[in-house]
Amino acid sequence: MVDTLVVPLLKIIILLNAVLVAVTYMVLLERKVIAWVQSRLGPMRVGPYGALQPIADAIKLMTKEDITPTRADRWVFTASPIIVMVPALIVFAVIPFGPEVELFGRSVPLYITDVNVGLLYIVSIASLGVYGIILAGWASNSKYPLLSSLRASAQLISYEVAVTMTLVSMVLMAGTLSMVGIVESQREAGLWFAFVQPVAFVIFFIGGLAETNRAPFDLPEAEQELTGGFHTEYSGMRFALFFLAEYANMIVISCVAVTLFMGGWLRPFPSVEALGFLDLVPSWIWFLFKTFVFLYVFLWIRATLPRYRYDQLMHIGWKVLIPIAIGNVVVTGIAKVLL
Amino acid sequence: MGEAVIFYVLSALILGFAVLVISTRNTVHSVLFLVMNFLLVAMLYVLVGAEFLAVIQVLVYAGGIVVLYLFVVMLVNLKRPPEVHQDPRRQARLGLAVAGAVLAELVAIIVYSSASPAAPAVAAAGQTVEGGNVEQIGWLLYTDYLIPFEVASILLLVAMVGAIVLAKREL
Amino acid sequence: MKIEAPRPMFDTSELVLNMGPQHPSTHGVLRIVLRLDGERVVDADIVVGYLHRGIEKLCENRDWSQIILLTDRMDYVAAASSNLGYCETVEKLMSVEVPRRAQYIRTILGELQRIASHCLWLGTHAMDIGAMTVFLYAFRERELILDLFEEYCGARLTYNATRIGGLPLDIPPGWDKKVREFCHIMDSKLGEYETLLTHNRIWLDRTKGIGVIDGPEAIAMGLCGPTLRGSGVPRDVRKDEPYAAYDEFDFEVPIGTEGDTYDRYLVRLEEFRQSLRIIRQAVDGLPEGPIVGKVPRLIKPPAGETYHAVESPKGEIGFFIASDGRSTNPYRFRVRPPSFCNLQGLRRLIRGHLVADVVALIGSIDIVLGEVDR
Amino acid sequence: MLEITPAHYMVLSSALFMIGVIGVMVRRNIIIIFMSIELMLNAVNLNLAAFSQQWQHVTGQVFAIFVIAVAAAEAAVGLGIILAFYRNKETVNIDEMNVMRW
Repeated sequence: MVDTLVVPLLKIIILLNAVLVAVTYMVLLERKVIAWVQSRLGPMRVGPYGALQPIADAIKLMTKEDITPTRADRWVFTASPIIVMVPALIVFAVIPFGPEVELFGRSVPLYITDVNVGLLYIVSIASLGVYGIILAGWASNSKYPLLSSLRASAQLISYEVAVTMTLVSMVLMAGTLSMVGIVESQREAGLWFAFVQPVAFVIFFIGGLAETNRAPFDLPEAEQELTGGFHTEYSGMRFALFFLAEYANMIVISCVAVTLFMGGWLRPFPSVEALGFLDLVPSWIWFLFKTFVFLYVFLWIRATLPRYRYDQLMHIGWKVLIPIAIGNVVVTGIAKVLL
Repeated sequence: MGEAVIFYVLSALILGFAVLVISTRNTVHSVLFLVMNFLLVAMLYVLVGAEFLAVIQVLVYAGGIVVLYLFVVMLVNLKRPPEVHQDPRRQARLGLAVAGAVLAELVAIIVYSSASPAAPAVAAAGQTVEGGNVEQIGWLLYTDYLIPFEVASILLLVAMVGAIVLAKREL
Repeated sequence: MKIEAPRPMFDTSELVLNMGPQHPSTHGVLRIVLRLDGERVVDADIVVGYLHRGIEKLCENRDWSQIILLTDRMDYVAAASSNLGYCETVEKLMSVEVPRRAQYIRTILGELQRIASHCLWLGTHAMDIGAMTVFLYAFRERELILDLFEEYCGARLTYNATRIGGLPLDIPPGWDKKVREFCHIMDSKLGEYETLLTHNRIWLDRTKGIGVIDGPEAIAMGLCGPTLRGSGVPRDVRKDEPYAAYDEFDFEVPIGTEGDTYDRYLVRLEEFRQSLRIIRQAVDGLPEGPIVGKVPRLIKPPAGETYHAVESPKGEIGFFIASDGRSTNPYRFRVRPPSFCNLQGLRRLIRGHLVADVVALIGSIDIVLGEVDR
Repeated sequence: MLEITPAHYMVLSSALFMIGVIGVMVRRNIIIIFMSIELMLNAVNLNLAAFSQQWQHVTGQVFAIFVIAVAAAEAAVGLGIILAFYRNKETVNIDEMNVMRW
C-alpha cells in the first residue's frame, strides 16, 4: 500500500509543487539574466535582489480582472490555457531526476514512473500543447491572436518532425524507449550521447527552441509584430497560465535534453575512474545543474539574437533540419549495423 | 474490479464525447470533443496492454490528424451555416433506417456470441505481451508485415504529394 | 443540363489587418491597414494624423521666437535639428550674420542630436526585429547625450537650444571635454552594436533584400536622408548646401548599394562615425567669440518668403516661411518634414513582403509621428 | 459484469461505430462527416486492440497501426480536397458538392 500508493502520490505532489515553484522562479531568472546581459539590474524592489518578485507577480496576476472579450467563444477561451498547461505538467511523470535512492529506509526511485514507451509518451503529450495555442487564438475572436495561432501550430508541427527524427537516432543508440533505460545505456557506454551524436544534439536543441516558442523562434509571441500573439486577449490568471506553461515547457525540453544527451543524473565522464570524487555530489543535483545550464543557454540566446521571419523559420525546419535529422538517422543506423 | 470501473467510466465518456462530436453545432467544439474522445480511447488501449498503440494514437491522431482538422475548420470560416441548404434528393430517413438495421444486427451478433461460451484466451506460440510490446510490434512490422508496411509508407507519401497538389493554389 | 459559368476564384484567405494606431512597433500612432494574403502584404493603406496638433497653424499665431519651442515638438527625438532649421531660416529671411562660435556649437549640437536620434532608431529597429539587447545598449549611449544636452540647456527632450541669430547660452565650462569623452566612449560602443548585428546571420536574413528601392525610384518617391542614401543617392544637405559650419569640416556621406534595409542600416551606422568625426573637429577648432549675432530686440523680418533646409537625422527638414513685414508672427509657415516624405515610400516598400517585414521596414525608414502629423 | 471481456470491448466499439455511422448519415457538414469516419476507424482499432489482448498476440496492434496510417493519409487528402472545394464553391455542405453528379 505504501509503496504503490502513498509514495507515488507524495512524489507527484512534491514534483508538481517543485515544478510550479521552479517555473515562477524561472521567470525571475529570465528577467535577471536578461537584465544582466543588458547592463541593467532587473527586479530589485521585492525582497533582497528581487527574490520575492514571483510572489508579487502571482498576487498581481491573481487579483487582476479576468476579461473575456465580448464575442469570444467563452468555453474554449477558458479551456485553452488549461489545455496548454496540463500537458506541460504531466510530461514530468516520466522524467528521471535520479536513480533509486535509499530514503527513510526504503528504496525510492527519483522518478514517478518508468514506462517502456517513455520517450514516445513525452513526444505525444508534448504535441497536445499546440491545441491550447490554436484554440486560444481562435477563441479570442481577434485577428492578431488568430495569425499567431496559425503561425504557432505550423511551427510546432514542423519542428516536431525534426525533433522526433533526432529522438529516433537516440533510440537507435540506446536501444530502448524508456527514459531510465536511456540514462543507463549512457552509463554502460561510459559516455554522454551528446558526444556520440553531436548532430542530433544540435538539431534537438534548435528544435527545442522552436517547440517552446523561444527566441529566435518566438514568432507566435512576437510582440513587435503580433502584439503578443495568441495570448493578446488574455488577462489575469489565464494569461499567467500561458506564461507558466511556456516556462514549464522550457524546463521539460531541458530535462529531456539532459536525459538524452547529457547523461541524465550521471556525473561528467561516468567512465573515468579518476573523477570518482564527483560522485559525492548527489545524482539529482547533477541533473538539476545540467538542466539549469540548458535553461541559462535558452535565456542567453533570447538576449542575444534577433527573431527569424516566418518563412525563414519554415525553411530552416523543413529544408535544413529535417533532411539533416533523417540523414543522421540513416548514418546512425548504418554505423549501428556495422559496428 | 478496478479495471471494470475504469472501463465503464471510460466507455461512458467515450460514447458521450462521440455523441457530442456529431451533435454539436460549432465545428471547432466538435473537433475538441473528437480530441477528448481519442485521448480516452488511448487510455483504453493502455487498459488492454497496448501502450505503444496508445502513444501512437495520441501522437498521430490527437497530435497530428486532428490538428489538421482544426486548421481546416479555422480556414473555412463560414459566413453561413453549412446545414441550411438541403438536397431534396437526400434520403436521410432511409439512411437512418439502414443504420438502425445494422445496429440491430450487430446487437444480435453480440447477444448471440456472448450467449455461446467465449473462446478461451489462447496464447500464441512463444509470444507473450510481457515487459512491453514495442519490440514485438517492431519485429512483426519489419518481418511478417514488411510489405504492408512499405505499402503504407508509399501511401503516406502519395497522400502527402496529393495534399500539397490539392492545397497549393498554383504550382 | 445547365452549364454554369465558371465563378471567379473565391479567395478564402485575404485578411484585413489593422496595424496601429496602438501597436508596439508602429513607433507611435501610425496606423497601417494591411490587406494580407496569408502573411503576405497584398496592399497597405497608411493612415496618419493621429498626432496632428496643427503646429504649422499655431506657428502663424506666435512670435518669431516663440516658434522655436514649437519646433521642439515636431521631431521630439531630434529637437535640436528642428530648432536649428527654423532659426537658420529666419536668419536667412532677416539676413542676420551668426557668429562663428555659435555656428560651431550649433554643429556640435546638431551632430550630437543625430547620434542620439540614430541611437533611438537603432534600438527600436533592432527591437522590432527581435534583438532586444541592442535596444538597451543604444539607449545607454543616448542617455549620455541627453546628459550632455541637459548640462547645456537644462532640458533632456525639448531643448529649445538655439535662438534666432545665435544661441541662448554659451557652453558650460568643461562641456567640450565631456563631449570628447563621449566621442571616445561612443567609438567603442559602436563596435558592440556591430558585433551584435552587422554580421549576425539572422540579422542579415531579416534585412538583406527587404524593401529594395533603387535610386531613381527613391527620388521619385521623395525619400530623403539616410533612407535615400541607402539607395545610393549621395544627397546630403550638409554637403550639397552647407549650413552652420559644415563647410569647414571633413566628413563623408555614406551611401548604400542595394537600397535594402540592410544598406539603410549600414548607412546610419556609418553616419554615427561621421558624426563623431565632425564633433571631434568642431570641438577641437571651437573658436572664441560672441554667441549671438546682431539681432534687433523685436524680431520682425522684412516682407518676403524663403525656404531653407537642414539635414536632420531623419533627412532633409525644410522650412518655408513667409513674412508680411508688418506683424510679429509669420504670415505663412510650412514645414517639409522628412519623416512624412519617407513615410510616403512605405506603402511601396512593404507591398509583397511579410507582416514581420512591415515592422522591420517601419523601423528602417525611421519616422517620428510627431513630425509626420505635426 | 465485473470482469471485462473482449465482448465488452465489442459492444463499446460497435456503439462507437454506430455513432460514427449516424454522424455520416445525419450531418451535412463534410468536416463533421470526416470526423465521424475517424470515429468509426477508432472503433475498429479498439476492437483490434482488444482482440490482440485476448489472443496475446500483437498482430492486432500492428493492424491498428496500419489503420492509423491509412487514416492519416485519408485525412491529409480529404482535407486537401475540402479546402480546394471550399476555395472554389465557398461551401462545405456535402449536398452542394454535386458538380460530378449527373
